[in-house]
Amino acid sequence: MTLSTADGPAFRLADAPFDIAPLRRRLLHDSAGAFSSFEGWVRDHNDGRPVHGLRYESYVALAEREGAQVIDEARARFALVDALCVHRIGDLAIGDLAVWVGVSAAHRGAAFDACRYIIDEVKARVPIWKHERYADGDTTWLHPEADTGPAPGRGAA
Amino acid sequence: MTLSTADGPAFRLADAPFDIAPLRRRLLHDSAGAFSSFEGWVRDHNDGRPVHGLRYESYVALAEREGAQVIDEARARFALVDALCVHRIGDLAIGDLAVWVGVSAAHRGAAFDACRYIIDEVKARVPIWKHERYADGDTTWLHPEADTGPAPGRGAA
Amino acid sequence: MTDVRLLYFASLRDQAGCAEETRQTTAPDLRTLYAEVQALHGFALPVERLRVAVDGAFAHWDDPLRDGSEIAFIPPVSGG
Amino acid sequence: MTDVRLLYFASLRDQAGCAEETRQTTAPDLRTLYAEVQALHGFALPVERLRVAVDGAFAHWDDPLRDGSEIAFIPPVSGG
Repeated sequence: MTLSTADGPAFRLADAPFDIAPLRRRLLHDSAGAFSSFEGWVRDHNDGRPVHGLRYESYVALAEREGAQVIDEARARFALVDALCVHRIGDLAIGDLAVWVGVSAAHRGAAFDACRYIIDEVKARVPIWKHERYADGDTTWLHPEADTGPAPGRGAA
Repeated sequence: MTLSTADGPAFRLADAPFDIAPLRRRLLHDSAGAFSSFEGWVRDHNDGRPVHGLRYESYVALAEREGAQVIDEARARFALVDALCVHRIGDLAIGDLAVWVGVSAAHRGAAFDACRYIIDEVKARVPIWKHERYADGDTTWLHPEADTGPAPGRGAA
Repeated sequence: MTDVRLLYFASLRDQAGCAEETRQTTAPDLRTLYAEVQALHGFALPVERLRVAVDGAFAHWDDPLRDGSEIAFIPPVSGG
Repeated sequence: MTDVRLLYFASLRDQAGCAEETRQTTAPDLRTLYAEVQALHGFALPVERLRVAVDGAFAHWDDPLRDGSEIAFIPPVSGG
């Protein structure tokens, strides 16, 4: 799973740290006046518990398919120029970049809305799981309750 | 007006191109799980007219004061960790970075909302004016009609 | 009898003690298949909190089993 | 008579032909002062579309003039 940042699919998993500069450059277009990006970083706490590090695991084939679907939906819903998302898997330390989303558009409204849509949907639907390691040595898989009742097969639509 | 990106005020004017990497690094904190950024780039068209380049002029003393006020408002309204904004002045070409906003927060909702608030308010209130140069040689100062009736002294509150 | 390959992720993998297994089953649909392996491995997550995928695409719990297919039970995700 | 320094930006500067000027005026407030220089320089922008600042801070059109102050008429902004 080598990560070429100069081209490749609009949604990707990365099993090692990646540079965001070439991703951002891919979104530059003379017709784009607005760029919105989002980054998720590993925090030193979760729900008040000190976190020492974490690991992301994925069902890679399905995650790549579902992630591509999320980007396609964003393209259909918002007046974008381009959009990219990369999500880390493997071991991460506090402060590491876990996910990056970038969107370019003619106007800022579409850029912000699409960026928010992509990260919200990736978090809700793409099969990636977080395994947290706490200060007290305990570890756990995070399987959050869905905000809006679980929808089996939701992502298939 | 030398731009030190390692420290300095949270809102700044830059009379030359600036690097965003050190700005982003200033916003990294172990307690921050979310980072949202916005960039405004010079587009090759405006209202359907081909644009060749532009110049930003500012009332510097007032712009720095009003920009700082916008960041302070964002800090008061949203659960931020940190926020920065840099706006170019002087001559810019197509594709050049005109404005950069970065916000870090514990959670993504606050990061997105604050980033959007800052760019919206900077565009609406900070005394910076755009002078566009068109393909046909014509030039003009942009003095847009306010979206919500002009409010004299609005920024004084 | 249908031959299927099952993939387990995250807490399901920890509880099953393996990342995948092959099974011969008489389960008519995916829902029944999950009940079968849930009883076998003691999975804590109820079917209502899972999604299911067949051959790398999301599927529906009432879908019948296809011989030779690869089936993944998807616990609530936590990327981002 | 009050002595003030006036700053002009963007289209106001182009129309005034200068970035700043000093004036002696009998205008009692900022609104009247703008009317005076609007007539003098032929400014296209009506006072309703401007804001006004005194000594680097936004002010109100009904504020009285202070001797020696620096006054800026702020056309609609277009940063970003």
